Amino acid sequence: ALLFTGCSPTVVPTANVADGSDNGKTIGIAVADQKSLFYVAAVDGMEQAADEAGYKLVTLSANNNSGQQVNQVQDLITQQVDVIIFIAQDATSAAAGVKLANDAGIPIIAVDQKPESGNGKLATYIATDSVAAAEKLCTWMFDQIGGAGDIAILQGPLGSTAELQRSEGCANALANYPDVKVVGQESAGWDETKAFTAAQNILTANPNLKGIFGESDAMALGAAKAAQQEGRSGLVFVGIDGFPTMFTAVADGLTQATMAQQPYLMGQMSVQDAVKIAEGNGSDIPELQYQDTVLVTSENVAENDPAKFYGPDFK
Amino acid sequence: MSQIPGPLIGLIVIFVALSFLSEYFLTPRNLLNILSQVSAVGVMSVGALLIILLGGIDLSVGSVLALSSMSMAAMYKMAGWPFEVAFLAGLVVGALVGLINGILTAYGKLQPFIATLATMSAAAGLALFITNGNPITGFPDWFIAITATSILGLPIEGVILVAIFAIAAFWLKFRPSGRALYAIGGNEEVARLSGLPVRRAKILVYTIAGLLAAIAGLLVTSRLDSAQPTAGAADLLNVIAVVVIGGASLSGGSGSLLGTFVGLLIIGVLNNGMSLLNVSANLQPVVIGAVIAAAVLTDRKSSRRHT
Amino acid sequence: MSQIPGPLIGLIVIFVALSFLSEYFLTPRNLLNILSQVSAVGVMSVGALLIILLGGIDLSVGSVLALSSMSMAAMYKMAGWPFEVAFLAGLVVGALVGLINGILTAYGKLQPFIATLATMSAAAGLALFITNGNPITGFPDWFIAITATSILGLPIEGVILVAIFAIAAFWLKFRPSGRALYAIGGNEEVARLSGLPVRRAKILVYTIAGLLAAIAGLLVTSRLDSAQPTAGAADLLNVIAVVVIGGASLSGGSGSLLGTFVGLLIIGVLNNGMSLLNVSANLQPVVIGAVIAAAVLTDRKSSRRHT
Amino acid sequence: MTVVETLEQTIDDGQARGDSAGLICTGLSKSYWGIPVLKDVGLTLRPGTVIGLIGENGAGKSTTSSIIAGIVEANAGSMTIDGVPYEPARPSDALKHGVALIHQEIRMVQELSVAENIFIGRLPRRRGVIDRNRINDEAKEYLELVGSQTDPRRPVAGLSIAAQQEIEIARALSRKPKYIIFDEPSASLGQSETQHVFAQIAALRQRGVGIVYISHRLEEIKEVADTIVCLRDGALVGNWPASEITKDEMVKAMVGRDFVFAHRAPQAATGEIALSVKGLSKAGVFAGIDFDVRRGEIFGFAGLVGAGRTEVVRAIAGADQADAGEISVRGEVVHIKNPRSGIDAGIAMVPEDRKGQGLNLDRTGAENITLPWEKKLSSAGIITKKKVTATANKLRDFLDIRGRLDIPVGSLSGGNQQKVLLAKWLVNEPKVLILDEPTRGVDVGAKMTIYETIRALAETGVGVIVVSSELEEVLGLSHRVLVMSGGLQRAILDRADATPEAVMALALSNVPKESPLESPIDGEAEYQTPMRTQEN
Ligand SMILES: Nc1ncnc2c1ncn2[C@@H]1O[C@H](COP(=O)(O)OP(=O)(O)OP(=O)(O)O)[C@@H](O)[C@H]1O
Ligand SMILES: Nc1ncnc2c1ncn2[C@@H]1O[C@H](COP(=O)(O)OP(=O)(O)OP(=O)(O)O)[C@@H](O)[C@H]1O
Ligand SMILES: [Mg+2]
Ligand SMILES: [Mg+2]
Repeated sequence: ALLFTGCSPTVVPTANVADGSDNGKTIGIAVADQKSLFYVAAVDGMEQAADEAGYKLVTLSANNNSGQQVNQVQDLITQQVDVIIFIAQDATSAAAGVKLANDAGIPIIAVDQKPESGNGKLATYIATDSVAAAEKLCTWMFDQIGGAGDIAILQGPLGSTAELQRSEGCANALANYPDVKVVGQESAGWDETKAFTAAQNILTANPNLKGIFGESDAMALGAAKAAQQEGRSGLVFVGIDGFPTMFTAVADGLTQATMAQQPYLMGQMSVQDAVKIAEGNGSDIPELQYQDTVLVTSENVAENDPAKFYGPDFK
Repeated sequence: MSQIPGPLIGLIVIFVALSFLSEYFLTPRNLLNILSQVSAVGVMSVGALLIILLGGIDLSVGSVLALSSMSMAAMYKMAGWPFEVAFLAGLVVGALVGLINGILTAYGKLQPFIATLATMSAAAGLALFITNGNPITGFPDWFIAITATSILGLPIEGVILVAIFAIAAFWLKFRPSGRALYAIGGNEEVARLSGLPVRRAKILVYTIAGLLAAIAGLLVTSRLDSAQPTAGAADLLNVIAVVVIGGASLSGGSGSLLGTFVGLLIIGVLNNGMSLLNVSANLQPVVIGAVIAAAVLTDRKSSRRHT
Repeated sequence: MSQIPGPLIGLIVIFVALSFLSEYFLTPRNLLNILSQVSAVGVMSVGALLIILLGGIDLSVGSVLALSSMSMAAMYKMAGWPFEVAFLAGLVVGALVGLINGILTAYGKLQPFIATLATMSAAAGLALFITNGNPITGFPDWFIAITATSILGLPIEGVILVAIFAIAAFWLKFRPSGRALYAIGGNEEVARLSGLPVRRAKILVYTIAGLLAAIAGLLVTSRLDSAQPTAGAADLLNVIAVVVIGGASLSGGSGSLLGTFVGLLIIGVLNNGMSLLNVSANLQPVVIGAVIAAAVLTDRKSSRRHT
Repeated sequence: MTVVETLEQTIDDGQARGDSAGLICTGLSKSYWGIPVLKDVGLTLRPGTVIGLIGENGAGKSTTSSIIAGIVEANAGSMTIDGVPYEPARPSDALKHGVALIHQEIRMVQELSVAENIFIGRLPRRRGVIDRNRINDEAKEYLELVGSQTDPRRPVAGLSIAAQQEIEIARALSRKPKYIIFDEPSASLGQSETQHVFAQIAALRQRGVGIVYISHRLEEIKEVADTIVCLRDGALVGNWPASEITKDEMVKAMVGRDFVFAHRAPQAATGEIALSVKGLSKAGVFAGIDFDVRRGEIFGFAGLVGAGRTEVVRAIAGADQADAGEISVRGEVVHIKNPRSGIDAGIAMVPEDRKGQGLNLDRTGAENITLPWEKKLSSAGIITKKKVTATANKLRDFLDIRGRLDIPVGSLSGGNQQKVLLAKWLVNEPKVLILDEPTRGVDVGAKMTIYETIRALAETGVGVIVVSSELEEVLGLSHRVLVMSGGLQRAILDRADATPEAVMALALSNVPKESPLESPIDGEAEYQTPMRTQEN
């Protein structure tokens, strides 16, 4: 909320900022996709901040295809944007995009994913620590079930960075709870319908299941609905994202917790930093800016406004 | 009919194997679950079979599912239409995309692959565009009840699925217009020379397939009380696979709904079984691949003519 | 040859329109970018055309890309093989999956759709299984340089792409074994009775397609300096679309590499152009869908025979 | 009276009568790619009469009938039925007006049953569902009319061409048309089937149906038609009462010059043995096939449709695999596993099914001709279009193929397609040439060319096998004739002994009880055996 209103003393008429006629400066955004709410919210935040600063945005979405994303960074460079904001589809392949921007002498800000390889230079890196978030959430869940019992994990698309990091975080938590047993693990590809089906089967095979960790809210919701339909109660369902729908579900007791990320804020921050860089005063931006995740449970759900996490467009 | 034995044997083998491997597999509850788990793909596969019989293909089916579900939700929640109207509008949207597919193939003379690729892309984009990627939730109770109720112990989704299969099978076997699909797919020239309305049949079948995709979309929406713009995207290959595993030939003119049902159960039972057995997620696709090849290899002889 | 005009006209129209709409489009830099952007899909589309000429289809191409890239990476980084050996092994893995496809279709008499669906699934699973889904990074410099270097101003990827198209086109036009593909796809029985080695041709072509997918995999790996188990999954439809937009008939026996190249450029130029014009991400698929349909509709007359 | 005088008189008659009864076409013209293939053709088909339409391959007979049946649109001309303008825009319009066409090329939906194929497009319903009993019963009646024993309930897939042709005719009859065009139905029928069709035509004519009968078998056309109409190069040459025109005159009208139509006795064949077949058998299909063919000999295969001749020669050429037996070519035992090894051993086969097995209709004539020989024709591994064209053109001249070889072969006339098919196997001179129904759908002129070619090839030392359902053809060409029935070799007759009567008697002889065939071919039981499309 701090950064919401924080900057830009100059008030620019919003009507003609969109085409950037004021200062002619453009920020290029290469984003992994525009289907996942996380990315949609981040871009929403960027648009809000760009509007405020009178900058033009060029947003390219790679449809979850790393190769395509490198093409799009290329296309942004072709258009001679002033700064690039890069939400990489994948951490290992992000280096290629960074390198292209470095070679072209265009500052690049990484959001969410940081290149794992190469020696590219980032202007700054803004992210949530997904591993830590998953670890925290799983720990909370294990405590809820009394530190022992059967659980299941619904994974994102196998091999996607978010899936790998969230699986890793939960595995870290598991290491501290030797009595918690993973009896079902399946990929439901972030998809609620598939999660419903997978959870149905896992519940059938495991009468003593105590909880399900959905690596996304949608999957946690799908799993909770499956349990509800099967008439199974007393299980713990947790997810990561912090979607408004999940807030409602937590409030209603359908699910128990979500780890809320702040993509809207991260989007705003990235553009604000980009503006600073474009205007030549980016030297004081820290190299690494981790954003907190917030554990939302039935206890604190009322105090948290979903719009804070995903922006005002989300209801 | 001659195509069935291979896959059917495959299904029986898988079925028996799973009964031994998992104590939960053969429980009535689980069997009913399988029925409702395959319902969306199953409903779409009926449309896909009809189109494949005609020698066509429909790539748009998953996107249509998403688009009609999102349209219904948007009309209800965003435009504030009465739900019943929005519900029908959702079905109409599905049928409409199907109609466009039909017109593009029958009158535009586009290869069905291209025509439905174009509508697939467009429908997927529109589904996302409506809410900029947001799901929509909060539907009337009776709508949610559709997938939460049982009739005589059978989940309604399952009843709808079986009913659609039965009606379509009846149409294909006993009604001249259904029979005509085999003629058109088998030899379009003969069909034309026999005075069959080839273009009308194509348009009809693509429209039916669109409508069925919309029905699948509404089932999914009802089950989760949530309309999602990316729902169905992963179903396309499954839908076509079900039909082809069921013995239909992609070159048209041969295939049956009984076969398709067997194909549907093979995929459904396999997925269910692997969940019950907690097969490693990375290995699941390997198992599926191997089982599909094996199930169909036993069918070698009858598929020989179509290769 | 007769299939080209429609798509070619479409390409020219798109090209001219984009030249007016974006000041950046017609820059040499951008045109070279397009060439390297389409290289992976382009390399795979050559294999896809060969298979489609035979009347087959290859769904496994994207998974093979991922599997061979992961195999190479695993042999280099995990098994500690010399990189050159791992590199070759990656290519061999791709060719091997292709060979399996060929054997399943030619000897197993499976419908190509089923056979390659099975290998697609299995290869995708294995690619994930190797590292439990983790990507592998850190390859030798010379390997990364493959996609970062230019020869006479042309990016190497582009040179490789054009070379593969040229070699394959030569084979199809001037070598008896290449020309045989048209005969086999046109009428397999006639080809067999004419003494053409139908099965050998199938096996050869599926193997080539596997090898080309592996080459595409290595290009992608080099470009990203990262081997990813899910790479290529999204390319399947693009690859087939390129071939079909280029005028090939999915029923086999007709199509050309020149047409495929035009199809490739249509998709490549469209994607590039929409990036340059900043079209909203969710509307892009709608535009792509509409443009594909329009580009191919102009080709109505020649496609008529294949519908 | 000369032919031309008769012609003028009949035309005058028609005009003078000014009668509008029947199907009357005037001034029909059609061109493809700017080349006229039909020029100002008029035809008057009165109810209860049979017009025999003759003409060389490519003369425009099928084009004329396609126009009448609404499949092809004429560029000019008009048609009337009983004085009312008749302008069929599509086949169903023609059917509605009572005009049915039996196609030259058989077109069936393989997956549907025989009865469904007959009634497709107008399947009758009872209480909303297809009345299967009715279509099966009615189909059976129509099939019996044409002498077919085929079970109406079985799928068409797997039926022989002859059986399919019968279904095609039954389908046309079942529409109870007022006008029927038979486009070379006898080309794929045997003698007894043809007789059934003739009987049917007679009955139809009695009932006042107007019939156009197209055929290259001039004797039979004289037998069945009231009037003979001849087309040449797309134009009407003349029309004559069938009783007043001789076969020679017909030939002359077709080809435009005097033409001698007679088989000359072949030269004696005393060469070494070209092909020797010993104890060839295939379970359930044929057994005990034993014969030699000498170099320079023309060896005929006679028998009824379904006798298994095609199966035997396919096995020799490697198209199918026999279970037992030994084949040697010029004294050397060869192992033939597939068509390629047959070709390599010097055995070439012109298959009976031109469309399904012989030619790739979408490719050009030249490409079809060189298909099996591309490796041979290439230099340094490269084959050029020039080479292909040159090779094809040489054979075009040799066989007198009329029509372009650089367009899809499917748009050539049937007879010319047959010549292209023959040309394909003459690019490289074979040691043994097998011809299965070599003149199916071929006009007299072309037939003579083909016969001459066969003899010439034999005289250069090729061993030739001719399988034909036209008795006159086998007997006229061959030195010796092997007669088959029920999958068994009945006898090998010398030319002198091979009278039509003797051959027919053997062909009709029954399979003995102790048949070596595991399951005798009795129409129904063994339909699936010859899997024509299977690979080996
Ligand atoms: N679709 C087409 N395209 C181009 N030319 C065609 C087409 N159909 C027919 N022709 C040409 O028209 C001419 C007349 O053909 P048609 O089939 O009418 O001959 P026909 O008298 O029936 O010969 P046949 O006895 O061999 O059946 C031939 O030269 C043929 O090549
Ligand atoms: N009356 C019939 N109805 C249906 N199918 C038949 C009939 N007679 C034979 N057949 C099928 O056709 C096969 C014989 O093939 P085919 O008719 O080609 O033999 P053929 O002796 O070469 O005769 P032809 O060359 O005259 O066609 C038999 O094995 C049988 O399966
Ligand atoms: Mg003809
Ligand atoms: Mg025969």
